[in-house]
Amino acid sequence: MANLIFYLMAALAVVAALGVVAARNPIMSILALLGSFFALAAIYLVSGFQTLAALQILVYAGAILVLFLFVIMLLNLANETKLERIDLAMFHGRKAVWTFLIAGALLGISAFAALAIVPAAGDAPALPERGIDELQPLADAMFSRYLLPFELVSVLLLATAVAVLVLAKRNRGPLNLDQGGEST
Amino acid sequence: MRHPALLDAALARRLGAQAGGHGDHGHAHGGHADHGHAHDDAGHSGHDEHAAVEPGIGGLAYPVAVLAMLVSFVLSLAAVVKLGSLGEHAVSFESPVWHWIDTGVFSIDISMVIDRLSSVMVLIITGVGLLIHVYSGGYMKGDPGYAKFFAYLNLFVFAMLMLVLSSSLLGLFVGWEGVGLCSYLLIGFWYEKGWPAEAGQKAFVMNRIGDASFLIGSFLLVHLFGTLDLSDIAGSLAEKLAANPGMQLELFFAGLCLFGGACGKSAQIPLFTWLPDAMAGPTPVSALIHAATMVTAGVYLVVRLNPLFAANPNLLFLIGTVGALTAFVAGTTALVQRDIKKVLAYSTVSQLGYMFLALGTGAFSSAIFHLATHAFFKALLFLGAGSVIHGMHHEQDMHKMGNLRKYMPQTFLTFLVGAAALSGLPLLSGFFSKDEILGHVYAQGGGYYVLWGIGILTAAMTAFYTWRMVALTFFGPERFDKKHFQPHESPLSMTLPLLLLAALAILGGALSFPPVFEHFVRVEYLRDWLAPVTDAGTRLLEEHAGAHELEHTTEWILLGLGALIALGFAHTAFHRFKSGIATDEATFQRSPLRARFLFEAWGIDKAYTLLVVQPVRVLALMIAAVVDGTLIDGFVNGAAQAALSSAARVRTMASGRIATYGLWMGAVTALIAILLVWNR
Amino acid sequence: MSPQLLQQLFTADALWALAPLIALCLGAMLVLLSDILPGTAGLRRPLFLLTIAAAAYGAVHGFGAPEGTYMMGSFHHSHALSAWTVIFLLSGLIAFEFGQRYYKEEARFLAEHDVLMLTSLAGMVMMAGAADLLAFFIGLETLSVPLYTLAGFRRARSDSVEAGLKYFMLGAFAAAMFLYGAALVYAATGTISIEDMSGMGSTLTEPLALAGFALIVGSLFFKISVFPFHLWVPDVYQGAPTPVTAFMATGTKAAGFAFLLTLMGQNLASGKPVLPESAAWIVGWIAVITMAAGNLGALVQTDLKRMLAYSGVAHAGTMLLAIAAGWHDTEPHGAQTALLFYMAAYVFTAGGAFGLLAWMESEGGEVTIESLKGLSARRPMLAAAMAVFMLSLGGIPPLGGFWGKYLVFSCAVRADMIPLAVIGVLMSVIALGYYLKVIVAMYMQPQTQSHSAGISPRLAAAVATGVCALVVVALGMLPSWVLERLG
Amino acid sequence: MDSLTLLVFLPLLGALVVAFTPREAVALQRGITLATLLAVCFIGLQVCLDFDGSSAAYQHVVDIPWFALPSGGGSSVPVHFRLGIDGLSVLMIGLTALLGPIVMLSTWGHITTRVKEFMVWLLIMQSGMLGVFLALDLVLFYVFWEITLVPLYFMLGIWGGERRLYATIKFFLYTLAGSLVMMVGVILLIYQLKTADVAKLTEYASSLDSTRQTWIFWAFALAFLIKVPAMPFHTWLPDAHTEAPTSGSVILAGVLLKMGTYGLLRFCIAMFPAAAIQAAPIMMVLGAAGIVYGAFLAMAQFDVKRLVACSSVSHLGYVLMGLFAFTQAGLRGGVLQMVNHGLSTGLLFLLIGMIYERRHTRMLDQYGGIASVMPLFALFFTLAVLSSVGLPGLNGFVGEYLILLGSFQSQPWIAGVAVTGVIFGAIYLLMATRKLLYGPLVHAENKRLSDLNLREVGLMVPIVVLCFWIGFAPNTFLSRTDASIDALVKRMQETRVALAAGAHAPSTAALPTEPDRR
Amino acid sequence: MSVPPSHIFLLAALLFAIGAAGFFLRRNVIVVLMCIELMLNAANLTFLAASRMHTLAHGARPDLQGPIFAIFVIVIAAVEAAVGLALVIALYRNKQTVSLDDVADLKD
Repeated sequence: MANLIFYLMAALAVVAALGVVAARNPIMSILALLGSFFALAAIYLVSGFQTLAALQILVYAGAILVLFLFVIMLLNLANETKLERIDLAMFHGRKAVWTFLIAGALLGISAFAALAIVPAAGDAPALPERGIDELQPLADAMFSRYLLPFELVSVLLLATAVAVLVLAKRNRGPLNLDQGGEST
Repeated sequence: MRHPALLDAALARRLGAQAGGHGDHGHAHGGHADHGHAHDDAGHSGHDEHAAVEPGIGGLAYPVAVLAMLVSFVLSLAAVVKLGSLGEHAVSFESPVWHWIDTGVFSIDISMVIDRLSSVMVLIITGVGLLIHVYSGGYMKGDPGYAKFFAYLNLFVFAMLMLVLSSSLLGLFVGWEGVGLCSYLLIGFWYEKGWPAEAGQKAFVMNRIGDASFLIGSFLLVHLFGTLDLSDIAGSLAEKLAANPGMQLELFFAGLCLFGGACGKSAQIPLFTWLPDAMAGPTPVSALIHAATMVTAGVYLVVRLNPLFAANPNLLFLIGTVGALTAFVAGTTALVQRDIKKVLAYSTVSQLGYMFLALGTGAFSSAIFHLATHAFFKALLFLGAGSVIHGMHHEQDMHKMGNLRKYMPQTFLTFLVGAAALSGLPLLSGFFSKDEILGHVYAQGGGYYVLWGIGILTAAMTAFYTWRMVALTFFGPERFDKKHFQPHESPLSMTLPLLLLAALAILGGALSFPPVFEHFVRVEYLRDWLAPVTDAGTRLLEEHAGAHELEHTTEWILLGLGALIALGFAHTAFHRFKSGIATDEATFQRSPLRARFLFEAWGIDKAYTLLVVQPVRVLALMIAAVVDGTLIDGFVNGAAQAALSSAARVRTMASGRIATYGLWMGAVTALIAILLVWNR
Repeated sequence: MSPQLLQQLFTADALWALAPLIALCLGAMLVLLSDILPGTAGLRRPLFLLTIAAAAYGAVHGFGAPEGTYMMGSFHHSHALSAWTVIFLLSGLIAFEFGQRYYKEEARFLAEHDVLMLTSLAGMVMMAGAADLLAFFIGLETLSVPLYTLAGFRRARSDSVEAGLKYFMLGAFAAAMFLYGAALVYAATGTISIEDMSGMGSTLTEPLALAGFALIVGSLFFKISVFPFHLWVPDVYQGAPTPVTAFMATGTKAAGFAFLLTLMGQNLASGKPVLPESAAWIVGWIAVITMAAGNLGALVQTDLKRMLAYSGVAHAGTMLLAIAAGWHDTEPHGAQTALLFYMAAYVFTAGGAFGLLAWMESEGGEVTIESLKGLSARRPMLAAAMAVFMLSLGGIPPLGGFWGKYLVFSCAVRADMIPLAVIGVLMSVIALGYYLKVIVAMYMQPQTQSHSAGISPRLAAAVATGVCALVVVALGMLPSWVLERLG
Repeated sequence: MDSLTLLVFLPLLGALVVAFTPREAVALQRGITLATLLAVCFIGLQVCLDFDGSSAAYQHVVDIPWFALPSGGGSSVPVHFRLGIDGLSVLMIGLTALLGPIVMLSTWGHITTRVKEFMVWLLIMQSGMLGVFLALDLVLFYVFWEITLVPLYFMLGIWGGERRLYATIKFFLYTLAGSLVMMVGVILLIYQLKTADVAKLTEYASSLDSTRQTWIFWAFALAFLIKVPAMPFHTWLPDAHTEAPTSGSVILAGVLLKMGTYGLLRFCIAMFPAAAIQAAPIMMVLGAAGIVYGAFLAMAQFDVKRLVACSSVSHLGYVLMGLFAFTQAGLRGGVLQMVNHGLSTGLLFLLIGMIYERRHTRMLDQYGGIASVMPLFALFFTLAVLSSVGLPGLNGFVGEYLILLGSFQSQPWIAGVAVTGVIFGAIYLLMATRKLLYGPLVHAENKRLSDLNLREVGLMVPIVVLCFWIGFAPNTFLSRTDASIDALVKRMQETRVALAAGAHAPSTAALPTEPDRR
Repeated sequence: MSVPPSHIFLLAALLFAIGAAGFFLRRNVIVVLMCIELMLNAANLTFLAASRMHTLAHGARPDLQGPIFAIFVIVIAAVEAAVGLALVIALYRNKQTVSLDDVADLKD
């Protein structure tokens, strides 16, 4: 059953990802991306990462994608289909050929590497019952072993706030765009 | 140029240009400027800018130079007297040694050595040199380069003495190149005219060709003997050769190379073409350098190293052949010259050929004998010619002279003596020295008979051209323009040396009479005097080929033949030309090609220009333009161009597009991954 | 968090090891505060300098602190790290000094500018000291995000924004590559600690790990800008504000190399490279091709900033050669020593050169070869300094750049990569081709444009220029100054 | 401070002082420069006079530790500031020191703009060149070697002729390319032998395996051949000379080119005798080819300066050939010819500069008959030419003769070809002399030319004196090189014996062994 | 779930490749940003798959490195999105476009 979910969700994730790339309208891309994220969240869940699955939905779907949407709305881009006139045309031509070659090469080498993994001997033992990423151990690790990156990320977030302020602030009067950047 | 008349006209123009353009303009710069222009059709007018300079301090040059020469001559005499008093066993004495170049293995030392050979040379150089210095005082008077001239002349004598006195081959070479330099400077003395400078350059370069060969010869000698000391080489050669017969070949090459040097300096085929051009210099220079002394340096060199040449009969025969051919070619050329100095120049080449012919038979002392007598009579003739030119206001074309005996009797008489000696009229110095040579050649037999034949022919021609010259110059109608000027006799400073030299030319034969004269009087001073020097070579020669003595009857016949030929051809020539230039014109009319061929010394000079000079020039331009400019530098600049063009190509990568940049990143990342996995 | 844990984490040594990082982060916040609190705006500059000084003090003190891994394996302190930190700080300081009075309409964001710069510096220190992939990644982002912003700092100018966007897009792409690579490496090795990986032997040559390393290396190549990951460099350098360019050209590159050295095992206890040995020749060839591409690219530029950008690419290639030699170098810390010296010289040289550009730009717009003509007559000292920088960049003794070049090629020779070394040195010939162009313009050609803008006296820039030039000369005359501290 | 350190740093100090004078104080700048160079000249000549030629050891050695280079296995190679003189360098020191003030004096005529800068570069140049010849540490040598590029670059580029930019960049890049390859050789050598001390390197270098020796040899040789410049690498030289100001040309011809031949001697030959023996035929062929080729190039020139520049290619071909003959005579000749070329070609460039300052053209067809209006000039020019063509009694002959003799002993056929240089040399130099000095004064401008003034004569007198001195008493100079060259020749012979004993016979079996008759 | 780890890796690789392809192909900045998010997700998936694999290999002892890394990645993804979108806004202000075709003024 879990396997079936995985493969289903995997297929969904791939199709949705293709949708992101191929969609004419950026809004459609966002929706496809959302689908992909949900599919991944499902896979996380069945793989034993419930915390991560939750974060995936909360942060990605809840914050990041909304931010994308917000900007598209703000700049009123949804109707500007002329920005990319013919989506299918971009799959022709030299650039497309190179794209497929190179992306294919990246895929090929990763796939080759992945398939070269020697599976652990014997039957796979069961995963921990409460999932791999239990919140408490995760938090413990975060505040001890990973304290330094954690602290630095806070500095980074501060810097991001400043950065967004510098970049997006309108010349006259404040533009309330910047809180989106800090909404993690 | 098909039509003979046309050809003749062209030729005459050419001759005129040559005679005029190459005119020896003597002292008369300012005073005869108009006349100078008449002959100066090449457009050289530069020299007329200078008025005759005030003597000033330059006026001191003459007395100082002559005094120096006088002291030098006296000292030479003293040295020779001392040498003579040393007796049979001590044949030389030497100055302190100067360690010149330390090569790390052996040291090249120089000292001044006077021995029997160099004593002869020294006397000729300082003696004849002194006379010519005296003469020059009159000849060069008023020339702006008066002081410079004497400086050069004294420098020349220094170098020449260095050449003959040096104990080392390299010291000799210092003098050798030194005289070359002075020759260069003096030929180009009137450089404003342009072509004298060219002639000087030609002389220097031709000499340099010989010198290059000389250098190789000296390397071979170092290789064979480990030293450059002349007496060491000459002294130890026979021993070394006996110990190691295998060195014969190397000796041959060493000798050949040194002979190559001698060819350059002594104007032998194939390097003789510079000497006629050297007549561009003032006439005293021609007399001293290009007749009496420098050009005989080659003869001196061969005699100095006589064992080296004697060690190889083939080499000797080669030298004899070159000498005979040179004598013949130059003799034929002298037959048709119109420029009086050119006649003498070719005659000099021809006589030098005789000397080499003598060397080729191993008759070293005969060569020196002819060298000495030739120094006397040829110096005399040149100075006489100088006097004529001087008197004719720098006219050198004999076709424009005639009957000068009326205007310059002293010159005429002395010139006559010189001519007689040169043509080998009996009992004059030239007669003895020339016949001694021919006798030796005849005595060798075999291939030498051919050389003897050539020698006899040349003797005939010598008599012919000499008396043609005399007749054209001093007899016949007056072909010069009397309205413009009056030929005049030269001052005493010029005629006095003429007289002294005439005496020498007459008496010079007494240095060495032929062996057959033993019946009357045994005079072989020179041969005996030189014996200590030439013995080594003679002995080697006898080892190879045995001694060649002529029977007395044969010798008498040869002497008689020589006298007969000289007299006969002298007579013919004199009679043909004493009435004017008709014979010359006839010659040029009858077969212009042949005349021209002879006139231009068998076209050898032209051939060199065509086959060597021009190709070298073209090659140089080709190398500079094609090889250097296009190939080598093209490669260098091409590298720069390649960098720029590949830079332009690299540039296209930076299209400014994010996607393209990303593509490159992805591509190379994938490539790295694939390569890593591949090479695992 | 228990007090025991805190005590365990923050020992005195650990605090000293982290001192520069802490100082920079605190400094960034204080500068931000000074912007917000009324009446403290004047404190901005002193605060910035104080922060740098404090961090530098920490770094210098770090030379005496024991080497080792702190924060439970996140951060590795070594003397080399102290040296790298000093280089970062110098890079920041030079960029800061040349940035004085550079900005005009953006002046109201100067505090933000300084905050971003300090944060970026913190990121660099973190990158250089990272002991695991996560710490490095966070450092990388802490470095990059402020830099993206700084590149686009002159937001009213489209070229600046384009530079920022370009840098950002490609940087994000590179970050994604890094992450995916890190994930693959983690998958293969089961650890993200570099120290742990270094002893793993054959595990590191599994395809998964190799693919991962390729991706990681690719992203690092982007940061240090080697072929063909360099294509953004000229565009971004050109568009970004010039002081920021100076910072990017020196600091960022240094940080990237510092981490590459870590991956080469130079800062690890085991001393063993993590990257697979088979990469040696690949990296070597990339290095050489980079030199070629950079130098050729620079050869045809007329805009001086773009030329220097390409030259920076070529220098990255040269430095990469030391990395490539790292596998077989018989000198254990050869690459580290060489690169530290190289960067030390390069910070002053390139920093000085870009700084001078910034100065000249503020007087008369874009600086091209054409506009440099006759400079030696107009501004002799400025021209002299520029000439010193150019010759040092070209590696002419007795200037600092020469010893850097010498040391790097020494690495290659020791590693028996002589063909690469020879090709590499010959690339310097092309390099001199365009460095000389600058000198030719300044000294040997008459002025062709009118320069009416006049001279803007900028004390900070003048002092910085002088100091940079003097240090470049001093480094050339007395390389022992630096070498002995590294040895 | 000891004299050698002073030699190197005094000019630098002078440069510093000049740099701080006000721009307009031209007289002051010239004065300081001249005083400095005179002092350097004095010290340099004093050092040469004090030199003991009977010892092959380095003399006046200065040794100050400088820094240490990491060199594998955690070890480090100390790099020292080490200076010293031996028989191979003593003459070059003398020449460099002597030419300094002469070059300075010559600048009066043609350096009128940006005098200060020129003086600074001139002084730095002097430092660098003396450093090259004095350095006994390989790294130090390399540093000085490259430093010398910069001053000349500026001297050419700022004060040069019309195509100066092309010439200057070509010069810089071309010679730099060689130097950089040498740098790899330097690194490799130091890494292999763990020392940068030239004396030790010379001692140990033969312990390297022969392939490695050969590679390092060629890495060094390439740089030196380009600098010399030997035949196929010569194209930068005529351009550089033609465009350089007189003083630049004099420095370039007088000293800078000798750095190449000196390098060949000190490093290629002395350090890698085995490789040198194997390379000798190639080098000698290059030398001989250079002699002939340079002469042909010179023959085709219309610009007298370019002609002399091409003649340098020819003359340095002699040096190259002589050095690689490995015979006593060849090496001595080579060392002496370096000085000779510096003197005679330096003199020629000075003279050409003087006439150029008066007439602003160097085209031969613009002259003719100058001897009439400038007799002093004609005298000096003729002397210079004669010295250059190797007239006995002047310096050129001694060098050329020794070289040809030495080369003949080792490679007769190559030497045989090279001897033709004696002819070609006469052809092009006399041609130039004739076109310049002789013939009619056809150009009106030339009629008003003024003869040399006292300064011009004075600055040439020392050179002329030396020309004669070397011509007549070369042993004064040769004796200073005795011991060093003896030692070198001995070493070459031992190496040759060892090579012959080895598995593969060296290709230069024709090299003779000289009987030691001293 | 008993899916072999390699299949999860394969899925991640596919997502990464698709993301990369989108990055190369698309010209709308915002879509390109989304493609980068896609790539980050691929990385995250790999981290988690690897964590799962190692957990299984260690006998069910959770390997937390993967999840922790993933969390940080999510944070960074947010940061990048914020900065990226801010740059998009700045771009739009300057050029009234979000097409990468118009972001190619700086070039050789």
